[in-house]
This record gives sequence, structure tokens and C-alpha cells, in this order.
Amino acid sequence: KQQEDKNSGPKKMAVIISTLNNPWFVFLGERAAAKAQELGYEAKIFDSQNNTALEADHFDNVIVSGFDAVLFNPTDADGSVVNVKKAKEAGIPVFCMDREINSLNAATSQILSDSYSGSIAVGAYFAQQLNKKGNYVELLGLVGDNNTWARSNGFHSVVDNYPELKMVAQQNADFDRNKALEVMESIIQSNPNIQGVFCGNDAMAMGAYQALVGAGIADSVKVFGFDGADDVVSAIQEGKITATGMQFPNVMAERAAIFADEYIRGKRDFAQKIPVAVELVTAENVENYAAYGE
Amino acid sequence: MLIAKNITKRFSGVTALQEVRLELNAGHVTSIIGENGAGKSTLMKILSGVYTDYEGELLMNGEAVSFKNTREAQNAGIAIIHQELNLLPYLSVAENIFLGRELKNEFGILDKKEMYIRSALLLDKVKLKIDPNTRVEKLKVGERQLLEIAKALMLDTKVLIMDEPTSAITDSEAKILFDIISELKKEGKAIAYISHKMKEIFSICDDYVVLRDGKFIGSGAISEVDENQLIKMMAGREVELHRHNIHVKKNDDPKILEIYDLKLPTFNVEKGITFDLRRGEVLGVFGLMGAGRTELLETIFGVHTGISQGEIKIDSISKKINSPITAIKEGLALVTEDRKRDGIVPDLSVRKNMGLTVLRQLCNVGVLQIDRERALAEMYIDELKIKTDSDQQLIKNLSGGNQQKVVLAKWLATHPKVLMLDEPTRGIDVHAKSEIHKLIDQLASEGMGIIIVSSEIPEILAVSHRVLVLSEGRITGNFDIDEANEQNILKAAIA
Amino acid sequence: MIATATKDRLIKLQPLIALFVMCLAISILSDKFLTVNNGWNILRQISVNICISVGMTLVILTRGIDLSVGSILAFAGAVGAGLLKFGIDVPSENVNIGFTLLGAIIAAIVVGGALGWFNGFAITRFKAPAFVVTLAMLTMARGFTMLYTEGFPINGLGDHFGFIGTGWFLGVPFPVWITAVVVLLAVFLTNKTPLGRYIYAIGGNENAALLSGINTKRVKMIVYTLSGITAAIGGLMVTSRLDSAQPNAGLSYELDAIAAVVIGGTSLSGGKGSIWGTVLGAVIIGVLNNGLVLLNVSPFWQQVVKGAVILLAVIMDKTNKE
Amino acid sequence: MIATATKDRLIKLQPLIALFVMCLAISILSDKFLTVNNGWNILRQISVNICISVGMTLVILTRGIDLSVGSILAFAGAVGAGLLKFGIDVPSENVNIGFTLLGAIIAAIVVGGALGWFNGFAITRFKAPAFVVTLAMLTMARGFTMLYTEGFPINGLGDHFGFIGTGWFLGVPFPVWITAVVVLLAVFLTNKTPLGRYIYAIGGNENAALLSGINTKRVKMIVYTLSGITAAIGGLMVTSRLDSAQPNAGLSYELDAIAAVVIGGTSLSGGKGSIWGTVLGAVIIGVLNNGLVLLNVSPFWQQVVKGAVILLAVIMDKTNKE
Ligand SMILES: Nc1ncnc2c1ncn2[C@@H]1O[C@H](COP(=O)(O)OP(=O)(O)OP(=O)(O)O)[C@@H](O)[C@H]1O
Ligand SMILES: Nc1ncnc2c1ncn2[C@@H]1O[C@H](COP(=O)(O)OP(=O)(O)OP(=O)(O)O)[C@@H](O)[C@H]1O
Ligand SMILES: [Mg+2]
Ligand SMILES: [Mg+2]
Repeated sequence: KQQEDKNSGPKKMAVIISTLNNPWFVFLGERAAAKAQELGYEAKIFDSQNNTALEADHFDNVIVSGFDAVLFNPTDADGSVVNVKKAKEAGIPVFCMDREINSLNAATSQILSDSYSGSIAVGAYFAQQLNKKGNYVELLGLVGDNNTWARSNGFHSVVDNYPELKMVAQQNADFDRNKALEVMESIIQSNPNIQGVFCGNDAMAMGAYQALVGAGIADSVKVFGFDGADDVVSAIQEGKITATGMQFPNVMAERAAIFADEYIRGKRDFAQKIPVAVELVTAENVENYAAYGE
Repeated sequence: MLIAKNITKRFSGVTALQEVRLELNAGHVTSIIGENGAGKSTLMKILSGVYTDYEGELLMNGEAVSFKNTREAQNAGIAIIHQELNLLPYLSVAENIFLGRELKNEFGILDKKEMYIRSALLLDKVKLKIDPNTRVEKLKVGERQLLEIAKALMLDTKVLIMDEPTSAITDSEAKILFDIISELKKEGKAIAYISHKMKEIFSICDDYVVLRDGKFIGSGAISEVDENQLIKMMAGREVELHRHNIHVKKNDDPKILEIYDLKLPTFNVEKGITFDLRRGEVLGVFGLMGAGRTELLETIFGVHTGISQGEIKIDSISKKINSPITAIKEGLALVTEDRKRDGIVPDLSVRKNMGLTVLRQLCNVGVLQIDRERALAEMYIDELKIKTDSDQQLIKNLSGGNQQKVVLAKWLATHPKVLMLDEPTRGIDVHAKSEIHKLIDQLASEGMGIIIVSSEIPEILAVSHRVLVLSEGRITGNFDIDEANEQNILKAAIA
Repeated sequence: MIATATKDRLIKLQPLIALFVMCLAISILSDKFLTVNNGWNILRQISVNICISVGMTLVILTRGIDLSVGSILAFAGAVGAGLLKFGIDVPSENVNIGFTLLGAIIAAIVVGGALGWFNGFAITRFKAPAFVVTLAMLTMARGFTMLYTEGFPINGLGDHFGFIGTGWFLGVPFPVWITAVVVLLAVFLTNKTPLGRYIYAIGGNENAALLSGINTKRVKMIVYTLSGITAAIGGLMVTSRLDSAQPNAGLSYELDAIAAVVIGGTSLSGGKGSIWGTVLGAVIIGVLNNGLVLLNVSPFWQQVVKGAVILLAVIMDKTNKE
Repeated sequence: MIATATKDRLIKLQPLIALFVMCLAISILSDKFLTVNNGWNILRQISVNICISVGMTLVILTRGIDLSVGSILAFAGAVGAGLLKFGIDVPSENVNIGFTLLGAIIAAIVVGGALGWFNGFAITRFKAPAFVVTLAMLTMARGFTMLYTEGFPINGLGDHFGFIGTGWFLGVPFPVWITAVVVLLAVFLTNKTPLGRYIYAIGGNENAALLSGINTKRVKMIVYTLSGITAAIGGLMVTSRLDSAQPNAGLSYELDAIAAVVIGGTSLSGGKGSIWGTVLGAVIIGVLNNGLVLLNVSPFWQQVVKGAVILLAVIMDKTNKE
């Protein structure tokens, strides 16, 4: 049924993004849309607002309005599977970006940022920088979000091997800079003696850093983030932030758009998973990186 | 049938009733008499299960009873028509009548048809010609009062309490009520009747109970006392009732308010209302329920802008009054008919309610001077003899009559040229009423022009220099006080 | 009289006309809008919101508010999914109690009803403002969800369970059936039963209702319990549709539900309004969301347009009522 | 008489007592709680909420509600930051208008006031329910923010601007000064000016206020404008503190603000309450948030505990009032 519509007008790609309330995802979405347009498609961005049910609505709407491909950043590894399957049944290919879905035959291809291994790298560097001992704080993202836990678990899989590294506080700050600042301020009150802070994303890292500055202990505490946002890249240059896990949203976005284009042109054999490594950015190598890995 | 013994009731701080006793007998109408704030309503609320925390004892047919809520009192056969109307504006008449005791069919589903039919019958009984499906918000105060009566009649009661049922209705509707009362009396029901209208008390009641300041003062058969004795018991001293000694008005006083061809929004008339008011003149306005009196005052006061037409001159200058704000600026004041809805701000204190109309005058460089406001409040509390423990008491805790005086004070504070009073003595005790009459006279003699709307012809006759009669949005009578009497006024009202 | 009656009826039709105008505009701009598929699509999408909004309508009619619906939805969904998949472990006895599909569904609804009941209890027993009580429940129930799921979604609930949210029955999506039943029951309740009458009465003038011998506390308890139950039904639909109970499900659904109620003409100060109005309000929001997507409005502009249209709808409604 | 007065005063102190008990409990569990540093810390953190809540109190006193404060906060903050950093480009003239610090601050406040004014305008002019109007504004202002920032934060605003949120003045954090001024002005407004009295009167009985010659529409417009302004001030504080205007700043702040107002004893049905009560409510929430972190309560449990404490605070307050 969908086939008949496809002949009229320019072909369309839908870019469904988990949330636009975070610049990283805005960047991902806009890159994907830009690439699709560059390839001659109409592109439209959907904001799932971190809500898998809303994402399901988007998929329904995409199917009804006859899009030809979906460049997809899922809200949830499991919850999004049905949505992708629905699109597949309707004959629309789905290309996952950044985040994985737990199914090997639903998406046409998944171009993934490996948060888990990325945070292992951050964790290893963290342990090294703290000389494998001392007190540290972890700021989590949204408690019910699986990226939160992928990053936290990756980090802990390394750090927990060092018994002298002691986590004195673990609090959530919802990936939000202001909340991170406030939570960190309070944590400092009860734990002034800390050596490191691991944050689930860069916005929280900046917030935590500002709290440390406010308390006058920024020099003695090392802050670690994740994402590779522009302010953190420059903060690493300035020695404010110690390290972050750089993801490459542009690489993922563009590759997804190119794959979709190839699919529409007839190619069918895509690798199910294409990992895009998360690279550790530190003071030593920061000059090689720009924001979001551009 | 129902006996209350040694009832004491306290509100945080205030003792509203102290060791009061009361006896209601089958086939008798007992009048509960007392000044505003004497505790009449409070006592009735105890009898009907509204207040459950009191000291003392209730005996029903000789058995001690205590009601946990109004439903239990109803089931025991006690129904009450409250002083404050308790209708639900967004529900229909029928729905209101059957509220809490809906008729259901065997499946527990509402039997709307049956309720409609029975409502229609009840409405017929109180001579209300409205469709039971009308929403109550569309009814006027008077119609609502009749509806409350109809609602109470629906219950199968042994004791029926009526707390000022006639304060909002005109004599003709009151007559319907009295007929109903005498019928109920014949059926052997006990009736408690509260009213500030002495004439009614003497014509329909058998017994009386007098309360003063929450205390029991006396009781007996109505036939054994006269009006003056009762009033003396209520007030605790001799009260000189103020009648017909109004100051003499000079006919060449300047006109302060002239109304030309004013058409009221809800009436479709050819010729609008035209009249004038002189300095120092008291103009009484009479009409039956729904005649348009309230609407007339509201229209003059700028409430119905855009939907009414006509010309208003103040001090011989034509004015465009398009809101109460301009009306007040031009020296008009309106004491509204529905105190609860339009008059008071319940959660503000007596003082703050009084200051509301004149706040700017109480300011110094934009800052409120609380002591000036307090002085103002204390002056009026004193002058109008308002019964309140302090100017900081919330107005909602005052008795109805005292609330009315606060509203009056609020308007006197603006020193209006023209004071319009819509049913100003509704629900006010004889003593206070005579004080208000005296006040009207005094204000007029100081040069204020006063328009007073009332449903009581005697009141109109007692205070006015001139009487206007309204019917269906038209003027059907305009009498000088010398030629006005009950007959010609009534005749004009039904014209 | 007759003129007024027609006018009254016309005024009631206002929101319908707003909806119609909106549909017309969208269908001129997009030929995909007026298709059968898209119709089912919209209906399926608004099912959950309608379901919650029905409960919310009852609460608001009594002059209350229920902010906790989103969290209760998440918790009930998680409990249903968890019981279905894992049952209950009784460590002391070393036993696991399994749950059938029906058992899990009932349990989820009971959980939703219980939390709603608790709202009603706190509100009536302690005379606490509904806003704060249900705000506290919003936070608590979200916490329960996190504790129960440990922050991870519960997945793989099987096709039988999936039918609730994705199945078709007699040519109509199953969630639409469920919602239709909920709506009809609520319409029946509000129009044909004493309880419905009491709900309106309490919202209109609680004191008067009390003086008429209505057990206002009990009615309120029932109403909040029902709101919890409709939230739980919504939770089951969401969970089934995604084949996954998301700990973050239902975030800020309370605002959508209240918006549907208010756009549908129910007054937040209670006593006035109807279930059908709410359904209409939810449809307006649903059509708007759908239309913005079909018309390819960018997400940032979408918010502006959505806000503006909602504003217009209400203004149109109000100016015509004067 | 005197007994009642003391009792009344005691009842007013109820929330204070609740706060005291909470502080006592936390300080027993953590010796870090009762330190000067932590005191400033809490005060700085609640500054923004107090600021917004003050405007919200005025709105709620008139029986309104303002859901748009969080979005207005974000937009005003973004506009302030954007103007300060980039000025305004006038493409036709090929000119860029730069903004001084003061200019940017004033512009942000004007923007906040304008959006608030629009709320008030829509509410009074079209008699539309405040809930829907401000809900629409919540959505629209968020959209404006996204459009203005294109979804990315505006960073690097300089130390002068940073002083607003992070500076110290006479040994007290600067944001605390700002908030203190806002609170004192509002206290003055509500207690010592006709406008304040009108606000209470409108909330208590709008009809009576209107008939007493109060320009109710104007008062409402002012109140919503003030709420927009306090939200904008909050936005400047947040932006300055983070040295960054975040497009998603202020998400769901409206709930926190309303919670502070209601916990502080202001009734949602208008006419009753006070600014001091609101400050107290905000302090209770702030201390609670701080305490939960100091005690390192797990994020899963935090929400449950927070909800329960809020519930307890309100219940305690209410049961003692009976
Ligand atoms: N809820 C309340 N709180 C405090 N005081 C109250 C309350 N209700 C009544 N009172 C006080 O109790 C006293 C008796 O009031 P009540 O209403 O019974 O008077 P009443 O005799 O019916 O007067 P009226 O003729 O004006 O209706 C008054 O002084 C009143 O101020
Ligand atoms: N809200 C309303 N809805 C419908 N009709 C109304 C409304 N208000 C007034 N009316 C009608 O306007 C007319 C004039 O009413 P108005 O209140 O002026 O009468 P009144 O002489 O003051 O009588 P009352 O004894 O009831 O005070 C009546 O016919 C009444 O039915
Ligand atoms: Mg009374
Ligand atoms: Mg009248």
C-alpha cells in the first residue's frame, strides 16, 4: 500500500530523535537531517521527548505519511524494538544511530556509539588519574534511562576493581547542568574530601565543575564527563575538566543517512552493527578534537 | 416533639449559644426570635445535624438523639431550610430537589422521568412556574428561595425548620408559603420559624422563644405578648422604633441624578425608564419579584454596559457610566442584593472589607496607612453598632445582619452623592432595621440622594419621599409619599 | 426560549467546530490526513490520554486535581509487566508465585486503584489540598517504579499481553475498544447514577452537597480511586504497546490530561463539564499533534504552533460564549 | 479571646515547626547540615525557586495559576545571554547592536514581563482559563527558546554577568540579596499597597471586588506580568550561575513553585495566603532536597522519601488547623 505513494514527490527521510532537550541530540538530529537533504531527500526531525510511547506515535505517523526511511535514535533499547518492527513490517528501513536496540533483525543497520566501552575507557583513565585511590562522587543521569546505566556500569566495571577508590556519594542529576551544580554543591558539604567526580554527561560535568569552583576546590578534584560537548572540549584544553568520552554524532548521523540512501537505491546487505568507537579525550590529545568530534 | 436542653456551642473563642433550651410541638409553629447574631441559626444547625460538637441534649419524642450528620437528622424527620441558600447552580431544578435522595429504578439507575414529574408537582405547590430542567443559576434569588422551600417539602418530615425563608421574597410569594405552613400545621408537623418580620410572626406563629447574645431569654404563647414586649426581650431594653418621622424634603433642591429612557437588558420595552432624584430625597422602588429593580440599579451602576441604552445625568451633566469604577467616581454607590455573591469578600477581615472602596484615600504616597483604615473601621463599627469582636474578625464569621452593616459602611466611606440600596434590610433584625432607616433619613437630611429597593411596602412607605413602582422593566407607578398606600402601589405593581 | 436553546446547543458545538476547522485546514495541506489508516492511527495514539483524562474529568468535576496519573501509570504498568514476567518471589518459603495474564492485569489495576485511593484518603481525611497530595504521590509513585524496576525497563511480555495495546478486534484497534468502554462507563456513571450526580454537586458547592446529606468524603475517595484505575489501564496499554514497561513512562502526562479536560470545557473550579467534552479535548490535541507531524512542521516550531492553536481553541470557545 | 489569638499564632507557626523538626532530624543524621557554608548553600539553591514562587503567589492569590514560569525563565535567560554575547543583528542595515550588561538584563526582564503580560491579556480579555492560557505559553515559550538558541546552550557570558549568580556581597551570596529584595518588595506590595489588597479581594470574591470599583482586569494583568518578571529574574540567576543559558532550563519548575506556594499555606482557590508562607514553603523544599543529598539517600529512594515528607508536612499542618 505504501508503495504507490512513494512515486510522487521527493523521497522523504524521518529523523526520530530521543530528545531535543539536550544539545548533543539536537546536533545528532540536525546532522542526520542535513546529510539527508544533501543527498536529495526531504528530511523531518521528530522529538520523542524521552518518551517511548511518544516515539511509538511518531512511528505510526511516519508509516502513515509514507516516509521512505527512518534515521532513528531510540529512547530505549528494548521499548523501541516494537516500533522498529512496525516500520519494518510496513516496508520502511530503520537505521539506528548512537543508541542500540536489543534486536538483531528489526533495524536494517545500527550505527552505534558504544557507551559501555567508552565509559570503560573513561573509567580506566579515571583510576589512573586518581592513582587508584581516593574518594569520588558519581553523578548519574536520569534514573530510568538506559544510557545512564550503560555509562555507570561501564565505569564501575573498571573502577570497582580498585578497593581503595571509594564512592562517597552517588546521586542523580538528570543530565541537567543546573541540577548537577546544585547536587554537587550539597555533596561537597558532606564530603569536602574528594578527588574525583564522574558524570554521566558533559552538561553535568560542567555543573559539577562550577560547584567545585564555588567551593574553591576545583584544583584538587578531577572531573570526568561523557559526550564531547564544545564547552567541555575547551574546558579540557584549559585544564578544568580532566577527560571526557568523545562520541561522534556527526559520523553516526551521516553514515546513517548514507546507508538509508543506499538502501533506497537498492542495496540490501548492511552489517547489523557498526560500532563507532567512543574516544577518550584528555589534555594530551584534546587538540585533535573539536566539539562532537567534528 | 423535639426538645433541646442546655445547648452550648462555642466557635473558636466565641460562645454562640449558652445553655439554651427550646421546645417544638406538633401542630405548632414556634417562632425563634432574636437580634442578628443572637444564635438562632446556630441553634437550628444543631437541631438539624450540621454541627455535631456541642454540649447539651436533644430529645425527639422523649428519646435522646444525637445526629452525626444531616442525613441522620433527615432520616429522623428533621428538615431545614437554611438562611443561606444551598442550591447547586449548575444542576437543574429537579436535580437540586432530589439531591442526596435520588429516585432510582431497580437497576440503581436514576429515574429522571419520575423525578421530573414529581418536581413539577412540587413546584406547582409553591406556585413556581419554571421547567424542572432549568438550571438553577438562571433563577433569581426569590425563585431560589421558593425552590428551597419546595425541596424541604419533598422530605417526609415531622419537624420543619425555616431560617428566614421570607427574607428574599415578596409578600405575594410569602403568602404562598404561609398557606403551605398552615397546611403542614394541620398535618401535625412541628415548625420552627425564624424571621425578623414582626407582622409575620404574629400572623402565623403559635409560640415564641427569644434568644439574646446566645442566651435563652424567654418563651411562651404568641397570643400572650405584644410586639413591644417581644422587641424589648430581644434587645434587653426599650427600643424606640423609628417611623414616619422623615425629614421634610424641599422640592426645589437640585436634581442630582436624572435617568432618561433607560432600557434594561432583559426587558424588551418601547419606552424606557425615566425618573430623577433630588438632593436629600429618598426614592423608594417597589416591584414584584423579577420586575427589574435589581437590574435598574445595576444598569445605573454601569454593570450592564453595552447591552443597555439610555441617558444618565449626574448634577445635570450627561455621563457615560460604563463600569462600577466610573460609577463610583461619579459619586454613585450600590449596596447589592446578594450579599454573599456580590457584597463581601468572606476571607478578609471586617476592616479590610470596609476599606476596599476607598483604599486610595487611605494612602500616603501610595502606601496604605493601616491606622487610618483602622480608624475608619472603628468609626463605622461604632456608628452602625456592628457586632464583632474586633475589626480584624473575618467577615464570614459575622451574622448576616452585621455583614450587611459592614457592606453599608464600605459604601458610606466613599461619601456618595447617590446611595442605591437593594433590599438593604433583608434578614436584618427589627432593631437594626430601624437603625438603618434612621441612618437613611440622616444621610438624606445631610444631602445624599437615596434610592431604596425593597419588597416590603411598609418599609418603602416608612422611609421614602417618593415611590416608584416597576413592572416588567417599565415604570407603572410614581407616587408622592402623601398619595402612596399599599393598595395603589400593589395595583401598579401587577399592572 | 427556543432561540436560546438552539443558541445554547450551538455554543456547546463550539469546540466541535474548532476541531472541524482544524481538520479541514490540515486535510487541505496534507492528503495523508484524511485516510482510514491515519484515523485509526490518531485514535490509537489518543487512547491512553483519553483513558487518563476520563478519570481526571471525574476528579476535576469534584473540584479536585490529580497530578499523580503519569506516575501511577508507570508504576501500574511496571507492576503488571513484572508480575507477568517474574511473578512474586517469597524468599522465606523459597516459592515463586506466578501470575496469569489476567492476574497480572488485575493486579496492575488494583495497584493503580490503591494509590488513587490513598490520594483520596489523604485528601479527605486530613483535608490536605489535592494539589499537594497528588504532587507528593507523583514523586512517590515514580520512586516506587524506580525501586520496583531498579531503573531498567521490563521487556518481552509476550504476544498475549501485546494484544492489549496492538491487537485488532472486529476491525478496530483493541486499545480503542478499551478506551471506548472506559468512556461509555464514565458517561453512564456521570449521567445515570446518583454517584455521578453527587460528583457534580460536590464540585458545584461542597457545603450544599454536605448539607443535602451526601457523603462527600466517600464520593471523593471513589473519584480518586477511579482516577488511579484509569491511569493503571492507561499504563497497561502503554506497556503492552511497547512490549516493555518503561520506568520513565507517563512523564508529565498529567498536563496533557488536564489540558484535554479543560479544552473540553470542564471548569477547573468544578461542577461543570462532561466526559464527552474531555474526549473532544483529547481528540483536538491528538489531531493537532498528528497534523503538525503530517505537515512537516519542525519540532521547535511545533511547540510554538501547538501552544498557539490551543490558545486559539480556548479563546474561540470563550468569546463565542459571551 | 487572647487564648484564640495565641492559638491562631501557633497554628500559623505549624509549617515552621514542621521545618524545625525536619532540620533537627537531618542535623542529627549529618553533622554537615548545620554549618554556615551549608546554610548559604541552601539559600543560594532556593533563591531561584523563591523568586519564581513569589510571582506565583501573587497569581494564585487572585485565584489564577501560571504554568509558564519555567519556560519564561528559560527564554528570558536565553535572551539575556544571547543579547549580551551576540547583540542583535540587523541584516538589512548590516549592523550589529551590542548590549551592555545592564541592557541585556533589562531586555531579559522586559521579555519575561511581556510574556507574562500576554498571559494576563489572554486571560482577562478572552476570559480564557488561566490554566490553559499559561499551559499554551509553557509550550510556546519553550519553542521560542529552542528557536532562539537553536537547541544549543549559549556559553561564556563573562565574569560580570556571572556575579549575579555566583558573586558575594557583604558576606552574603548575591542571588540571596536579589531574592531578598524581591521578597521584601512583594511583602510590601501585598501588605502596604492598594494593589496588594485588590489582589486578595479578587481572589476572595471577584464579583464583590468588581462591584467595589476595582479594575479587576488591570490587577490581573499586573499580576501575570509580575510573575513573568520574577520568572525572568530567576532565569538571569540560573543563566549567570551556570555561565550558560540552557535551552532546557526551568523544566517543570512550575510544579516546584506551586508546591512552595501551597505548602506555604496559600490556598489554590485564592484570597488566602502570604509571601512569607511561600518563602517558608520554598525553604522546606530546599532543606529537604539538600538533606536527601547530604544523607546520600539513594536516588531510587529519594523520590519516595521526598514525596512522603511533603505529604507529612501538609498533613501535619492541616490536622492542627482543625
Ligand atoms: N463559623 C463561625 N465561626 C465563628 N463565629 C461564628 C460562626 N458562625 C456563627 N458565629 C457567631 O455566632 C453568633 C451567632 O450567629 P448566628 O448565625 O447563629 O446568628 P443569628 O441569630 O442567626 O443572626 P442573623 O439574624 O443575623 O441570622 C454570632 O456572633 C456569630 O458571629
Ligand atoms: N442571570 C439571569 N439569567 C436569566 N434571566 C435573568 C438573569 N438575571 C436577571 N434575569 C431576569 O431579568 C429580570 C429582572 O430581574 P431583577 O433581578 O432586576 O428583578 P428584581 O425586581 O430585582 O426582582 P428580585 O425580587 O428577584 O430581586 C427578571 O425577569 C429576571 O428573570
Ligand atoms: Mg441567622
Ligand atoms: Mg432584586
